[in-house]
Amino acid sequence: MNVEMKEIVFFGVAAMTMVPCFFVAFSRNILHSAFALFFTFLGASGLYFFLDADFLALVQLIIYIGGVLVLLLFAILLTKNIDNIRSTNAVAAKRAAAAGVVTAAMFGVILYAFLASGWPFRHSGAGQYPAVTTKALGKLLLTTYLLPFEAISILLLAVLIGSLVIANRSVK
Amino acid sequence: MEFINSHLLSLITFIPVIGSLFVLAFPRDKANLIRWSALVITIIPLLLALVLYAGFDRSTAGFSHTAGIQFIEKYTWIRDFNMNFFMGVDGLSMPMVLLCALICPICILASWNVERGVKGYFFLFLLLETGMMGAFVALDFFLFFIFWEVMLLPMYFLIGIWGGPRREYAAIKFFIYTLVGSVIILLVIIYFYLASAPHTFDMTELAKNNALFGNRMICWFALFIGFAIKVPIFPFHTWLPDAHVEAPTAISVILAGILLKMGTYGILRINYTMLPDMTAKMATFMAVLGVINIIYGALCAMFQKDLKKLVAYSSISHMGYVILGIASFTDEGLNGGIFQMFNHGVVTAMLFLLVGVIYDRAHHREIDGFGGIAPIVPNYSFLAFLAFFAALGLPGLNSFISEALVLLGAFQKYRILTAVAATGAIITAAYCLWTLQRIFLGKLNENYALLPDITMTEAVTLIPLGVIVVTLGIYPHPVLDLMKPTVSFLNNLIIHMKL
Amino acid sequence: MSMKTFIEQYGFMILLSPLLGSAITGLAGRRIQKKYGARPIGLIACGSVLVSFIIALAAFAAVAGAREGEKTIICIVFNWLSVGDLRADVSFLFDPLSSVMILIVTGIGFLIHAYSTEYMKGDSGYYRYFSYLNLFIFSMLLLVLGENLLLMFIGWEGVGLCSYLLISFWFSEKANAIAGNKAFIVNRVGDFGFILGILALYSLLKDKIFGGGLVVPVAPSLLSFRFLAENVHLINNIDIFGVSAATVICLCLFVGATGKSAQIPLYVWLPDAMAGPTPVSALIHAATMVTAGIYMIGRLNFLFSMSGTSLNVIATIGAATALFAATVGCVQNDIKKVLAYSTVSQLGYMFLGMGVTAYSSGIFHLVTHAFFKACLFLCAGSIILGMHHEQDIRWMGGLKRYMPKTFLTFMIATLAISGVPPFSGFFSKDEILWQAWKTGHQGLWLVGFMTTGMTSFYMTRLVMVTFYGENRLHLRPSTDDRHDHDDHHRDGVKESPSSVTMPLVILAFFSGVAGFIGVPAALGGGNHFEHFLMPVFGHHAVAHHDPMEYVLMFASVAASLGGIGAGVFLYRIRPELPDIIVSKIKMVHRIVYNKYFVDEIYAFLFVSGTMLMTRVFASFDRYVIDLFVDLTAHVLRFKSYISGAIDRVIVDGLVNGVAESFLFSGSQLRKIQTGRIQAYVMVLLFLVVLGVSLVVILKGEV
Amino acid sequence: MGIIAIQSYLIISLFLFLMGIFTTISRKNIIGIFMGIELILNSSALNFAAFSRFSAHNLEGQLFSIFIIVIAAAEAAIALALMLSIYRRFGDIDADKLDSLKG
Amino acid sequence: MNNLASLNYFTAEIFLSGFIILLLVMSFLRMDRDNGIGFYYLAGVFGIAVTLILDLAGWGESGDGAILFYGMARNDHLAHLFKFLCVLSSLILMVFSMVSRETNKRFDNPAEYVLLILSSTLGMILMASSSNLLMLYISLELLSLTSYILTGFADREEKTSEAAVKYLLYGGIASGVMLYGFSLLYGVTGTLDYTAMREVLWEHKVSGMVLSISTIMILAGMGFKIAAFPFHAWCPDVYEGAPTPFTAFLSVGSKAAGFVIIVRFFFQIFGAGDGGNFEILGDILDWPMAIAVLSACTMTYGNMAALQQRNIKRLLAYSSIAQAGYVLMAVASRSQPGISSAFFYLCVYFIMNFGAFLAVIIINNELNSEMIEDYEGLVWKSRKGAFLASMLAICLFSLTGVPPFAGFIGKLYLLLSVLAKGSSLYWLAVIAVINTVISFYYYSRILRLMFLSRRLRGADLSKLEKSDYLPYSVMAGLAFLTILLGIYWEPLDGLSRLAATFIK
Repeated sequence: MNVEMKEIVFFGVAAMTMVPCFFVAFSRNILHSAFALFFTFLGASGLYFFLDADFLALVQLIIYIGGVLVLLLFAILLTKNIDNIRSTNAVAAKRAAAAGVVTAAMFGVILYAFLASGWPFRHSGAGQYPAVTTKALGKLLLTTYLLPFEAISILLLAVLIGSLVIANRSVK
Repeated sequence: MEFINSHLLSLITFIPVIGSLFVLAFPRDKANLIRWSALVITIIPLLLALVLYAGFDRSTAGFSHTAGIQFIEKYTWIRDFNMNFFMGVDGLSMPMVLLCALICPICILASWNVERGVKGYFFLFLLLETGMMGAFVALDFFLFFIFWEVMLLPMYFLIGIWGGPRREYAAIKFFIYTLVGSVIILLVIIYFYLASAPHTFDMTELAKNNALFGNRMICWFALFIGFAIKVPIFPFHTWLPDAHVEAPTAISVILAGILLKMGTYGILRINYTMLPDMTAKMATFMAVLGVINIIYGALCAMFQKDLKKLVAYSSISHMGYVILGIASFTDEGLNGGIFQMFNHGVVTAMLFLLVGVIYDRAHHREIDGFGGIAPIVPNYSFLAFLAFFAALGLPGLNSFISEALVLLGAFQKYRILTAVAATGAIITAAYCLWTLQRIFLGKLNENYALLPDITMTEAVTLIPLGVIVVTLGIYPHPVLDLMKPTVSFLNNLIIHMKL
Repeated sequence: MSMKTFIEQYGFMILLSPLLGSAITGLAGRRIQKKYGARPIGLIACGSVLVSFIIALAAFAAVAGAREGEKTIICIVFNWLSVGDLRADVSFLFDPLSSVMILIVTGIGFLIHAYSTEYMKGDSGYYRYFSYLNLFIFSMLLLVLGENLLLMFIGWEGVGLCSYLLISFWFSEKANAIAGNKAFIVNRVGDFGFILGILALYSLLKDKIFGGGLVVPVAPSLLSFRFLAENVHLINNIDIFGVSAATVICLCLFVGATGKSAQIPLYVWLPDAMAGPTPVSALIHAATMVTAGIYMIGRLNFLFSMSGTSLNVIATIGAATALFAATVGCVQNDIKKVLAYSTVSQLGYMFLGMGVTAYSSGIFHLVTHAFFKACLFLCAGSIILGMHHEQDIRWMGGLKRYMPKTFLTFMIATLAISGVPPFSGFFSKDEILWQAWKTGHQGLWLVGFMTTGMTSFYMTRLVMVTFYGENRLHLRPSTDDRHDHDDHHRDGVKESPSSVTMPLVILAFFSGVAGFIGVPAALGGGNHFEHFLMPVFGHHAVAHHDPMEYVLMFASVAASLGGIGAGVFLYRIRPELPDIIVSKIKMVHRIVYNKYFVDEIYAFLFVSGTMLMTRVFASFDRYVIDLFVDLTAHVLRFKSYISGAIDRVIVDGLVNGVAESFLFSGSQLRKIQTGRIQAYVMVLLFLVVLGVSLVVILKGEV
Repeated sequence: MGIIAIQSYLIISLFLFLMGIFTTISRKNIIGIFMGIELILNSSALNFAAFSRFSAHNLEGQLFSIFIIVIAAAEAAIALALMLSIYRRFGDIDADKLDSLKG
Repeated sequence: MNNLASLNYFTAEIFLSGFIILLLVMSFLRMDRDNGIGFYYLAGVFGIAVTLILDLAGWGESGDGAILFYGMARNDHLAHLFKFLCVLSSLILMVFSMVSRETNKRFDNPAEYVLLILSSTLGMILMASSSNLLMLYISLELLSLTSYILTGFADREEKTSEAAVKYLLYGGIASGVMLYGFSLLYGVTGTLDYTAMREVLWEHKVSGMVLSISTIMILAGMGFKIAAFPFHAWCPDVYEGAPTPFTAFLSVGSKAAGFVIIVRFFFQIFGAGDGGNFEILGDILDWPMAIAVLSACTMTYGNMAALQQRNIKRLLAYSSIAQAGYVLMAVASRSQPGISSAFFYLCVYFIMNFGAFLAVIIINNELNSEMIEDYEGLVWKSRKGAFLASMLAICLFSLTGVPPFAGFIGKLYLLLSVLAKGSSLYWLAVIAVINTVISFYYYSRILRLMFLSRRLRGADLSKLEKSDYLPYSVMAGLAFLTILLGIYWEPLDGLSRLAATFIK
């Protein structure tokens, strides 16, 4: 892949990430929103590939799309009659307008800040970015970041049990 | 005995609070037991205060561990903050301790007819006494502040629970006002602490090293406002009429008799010793406020229809003399001011007790609602006349001496102001006599043809005060002599600042 | 023990005795009266004053018997005040001036006590009355004997208190109570001046004496009269506000004197003070208390002599008061009111005397006046007693027949006050007029001269209307409850018992002869009185025999006789004339009859003014004080009014104001908490954006 | 500097972040709001990955992203449970109707 | 220090993790059949107590400032002290849960409830020591996610699930924003480790703008945890909806954990130097000013909004917002005494706020109401009422900051730190004292109803029973401590001084 090709693809992936966001935000059908989200996630995954973060891209695909999005779909299906979706996925117009203004302002301001700063900062290039990330990540997880790794297992356990209790009881 | 002598001040201060716990332990239906024990508990500090009085050295002047302050008790409290449990009395606090010890048992007697929540009432009352005593004898700034605030809480409940119809409003107003005052003081305390080197809360040390403090004007004003609210000095006085009117009799007595003195005591103890230069600078300002208090309070008093409110405003007026006196920086003025604190405590206590007596019988306090009751209740009338004449500064009674001293002292510094202040005496006479006339003289209001005269209990509360009023009017030395050296010391402190 | 040491050591007994009497009758009197009746009370009261009188005699004797230059006896009791540079002892000063005064006070006081035992018989407040009266004697003695100004001030206020208590003695009448108030408050106004004078004197002297850094081992009693007399010259060259300090101080003190001695402009309380029992009027409001002002000036003569201006003011005010009160006295109908105005007028004479530095003449008139005015008042009391508490002379008449002793004594006193020689009034009054002329105050002399005529006129009128003609009691417009007793009354007009008439006689005697203690040199007398007082007032220039003195003497005698003649003519020979004259000058009469409306003007100016001020201040207190705090609340409320969101009741007061604004903010803040999660996020987001923008703006250049 | 520079990633992630925020605010449906949250989390993860590659040159950022994804999943699980609970109670999952707690 | 060596320092955490799993196994085995709820509560109390003891056992070596798990965690006094505080608050939560009617009878799943509490405890103690952004994030989420569940756990009323959903959504967004800030910080410094970050920042003086933006965003997440304005909005709703014991826990334990991460984050990354000569990255990032502003807004908002509340829990929620504002004041003073006083205040707050909540719980048990109106005349009802009202009054006065109660001393510490020499935050002190006065308004409303009113409203109180002994004695203990610490607090002073020693 030459550089231009790569840039075109990057552009496409970026578009795939960003454009569906509008559907997520504005679609009147919650299912459409969910599908748009799928594309965004997919695009993000693509962007990870561009960043040489292959493991991360896979995780994104598996957990986000395979896990989170499916959960969301479950949520939609369990909580709504499909017929009803249209009417209840409305956007609160006034609020949206206000939010739009504020987010736009924020976009401008932060963008300015980003562009005005000298990215990337040279000093921070302390480490060496490895060619193959998966192995390095695995090593990191079991050495330096063992503690968070263990902690998150407890977290997942607790969340699992907790959501089970809540979901279980409400069905009962 | 040795223990008692060396811990006199702690005992005076803490016996009430220890006693209050006993009171708390009594069953709530044994009302009389509670009353009697409360009485006994408050009489002990009175006796100890007399011991204190007897042992008080009337010749030493100054404000340090070695001079001026007596009966020192000093123990480390919080080492890291250099806080000490530091108590002592000098000529300034001694009369106040006496006054407080005297008024408290009287107020217990005056509270004899409290029926609702007797236990809570006396518990809180005893707590209050500890707070008051502590504030007068504490010489560690922080300790002082703790006691200062400890007074607030019981007061809030005592007004709020046992007060009149608008008690809730009055209680909160009182509390908020004084809370504002005290938080301002707190800021200055902290500032002083941090500015002193080494950091200390010891008042004597702070006074000695006061040159270290910056922002003196702000500090002075902060302290002054904090104390002025308590006095209360115009225009911070609006809490007072409400609080006094709504509070039960005994609490009005405490409020007017002791709590108001806290304010002027604070000004003398803190502003004078710690910021003498500012005090010297602000003297005229204080004097103006004092005169405003005198005139304003008197005029407002004259307008009142409620007897208690009238007495409340008269307190504002009388406290104005204290301010004027202490702002004069002459021995006469300062002595007069402090003596006025004592005298006003006695006289106003008497007045409030008298108001309470008649309120108990008539269930109202409208001045115009009475009339001609003097022949019906001769003893009561006699005491009322005595008290009101003391209030209007009749020569031969104690207030005259203090007011005359104040005027003699103040005139040397502020001629016009003092002349204006002296007109206050006319207004005071006018409202006092007018009040007496409307209540006791004139045609008898037939509703009160069968008004009973004062009872034994009431007499026991009133007569000692009456005796003091007369005695000190004729022979003021027992109190005046206590304070003289300290006053000279304070005065020199300020005068030398001026030079 | 010599008389002098006795007085030095036990002189205070003279005060203690009535004080004890007062305490006993006051505190235990009710019980005594209930158990044993009124008699013991009367005995205690009279006895205590009698003791005082005896000691006063002793003191007088001691002073009179002392050698020249040692005529001052001091009795120190204890140190009263000793604060800073202020030192005041409780000590008493016996000198010629005060010894004369105490004789008057205790002497007349005793007579009036005795008189009162009868006069007040049957009154339920008998014990109270005597307690007050004893207390008065005590206070008056304190005033007179007090060795320093503060002590004098105590007495000064003490007599005011007693006066108050006695004026409103019959307090179930509201008017009496109000009269008492008036007396006290007007006196307080005077005291205001008095105390200012003391303050000024003290501060100036202190400044002079200690100002130079002088350290005195024992602070001198700055305000003691002895000290003042020696050191008062120190303030000679000081000015206050461009006026000499002495003048300021003297005028201030004189304000006090006008209050106590009922001079313009503070005389208004005295006529009202007649509400008290008549013996009280005699003792307090004629003989003793009201002369305190004169006594004070006499006591401080060295000070007043330093200020010519103030002396002129005093003389002028005195003369003006004398004339003014005399005019009012001419038309009053209440017997006691007439006498009251007469008192005011006579006090004016005394001030005139003081003002022209004829101190001893002033005091002399004080003494004679004490006798004849007390006599007049007691006679009036006797008449009132006889007339069953009728005081209006229009319903009297022809009492000569019923009350011969009263008539006789009244006549003597009238002649005395009119200045008919050789009664006492003649000598003292004439002395004053002569001194006024001699010191160059011819204008004032003229006023005094006119007043003499008017005095004899209204006194004659009083005598004629009261004692001559037909009894008019039945003409009195009757109210229902009185009607039945009318006949009984008319029949009942009779002479008073001897305990009443005895004092009358004694007083009348002295009214007649007291003048002889001060017969002027011009008439061949030695003027012993002036001589006696010389240690206090100093030596006057030796009086040269001046033919003018005789001329003036003759003139004033003529004036008084003229007044008497006019009175007799108008009220005895042609009784219809007064009404005709009155109808001719209706307007003037109305004004004079209503005392020139001074009371009303005062009421409007001062009483209403003060009441208005209290109202303003009280409202200020309730509404305005917290304006600035309220304002915030108002602004907030206004805002809410605009948005129509909240309609709140306006509450006043600091706490309310703040509380309102806080509570309002609270309620507004509650609205932010809508319960909608996205609104919360919105707030969060908005503020984050704000923060971020701020950062970018602040650090944009980086 | 080509298009595949850190700035591009930053812009994309910023966009995702703000769209996420916008979605959370404007949506009525709780699921919709939750989608917004997912967008926000995603944007952060993307940022971490980008910085990891371009700026920090180490894997810590990537690691962080992985953890973010895991926690997002956990959060989603709770969200699902709670939404079911809400649905059972209210018969609806309209966030605007959840306003009994306010003030 | 490597992982294995670090384990020595983490006995408490390890035990807790193990205990969580043990509890899970127990719940699977249904060991509660005969003993019901009490069994699991007792088990939970046991677990937490042992954790506490283990923590205490580790106190001896806590001063060494060891860097654990390759920089994930720090072993210092700050961490230990806050661990005590957090674990103690969990213990109190357990006790409250046993006491409260809302939680002690109605659960079908007590085991899970206890398990979640233990998990959140783990989250808190990890937060206290974490010195790495990732570790911080994980531990924070461990606390947050379990809190969401616990809020909705007692699913009895509509309020509860509403509160839980709101908490979840708001928390999700807030932590998302914070994450974004983390990512920017990572981008600027290139590392996740606090120490490394500080070195980078101090050596290179990197771009202030992006750093500032990231800090603001991070503050959003941390502010959410401590419920600081403007990240507070979830707080009242969640407090009202959550079971009261858990509300109490949220307002104390969770808040304390939030503060420890703020302190560690700001002081370790943006600060350097020792106590006397402490510096901040002032020229690049004026975070003390930002926190000062946040503090002023938070206390003012909290107090203002509390003024008109009618629900006691909601009122206490706003009050806790205000209290967080006070503590932030100390953080803003950027000094060692500031950290000490923050810890001191949190300890005091721990006692008085738990006291207030315990009173609310007991009263709620009796009156079945959380509305302040129903407290009317409480003190006159019976001895029980008098006791409760008095205890609540003590706590409220202490919360106001009136001597002689501990709250006053806490405020004194805060003010001392703010007014210290060299600090320019006088205005903040003034705002704080004004707020103290304002706060009395709403506290006094409760007092007024309980004490001053002569009407009796709300249900009657029950007779004193054996089951009341525990809550009443705990109540009395808390109130006693409130007074005791107001009079003598030297030991706590010593501890709080240690809290600041982590700055070397």
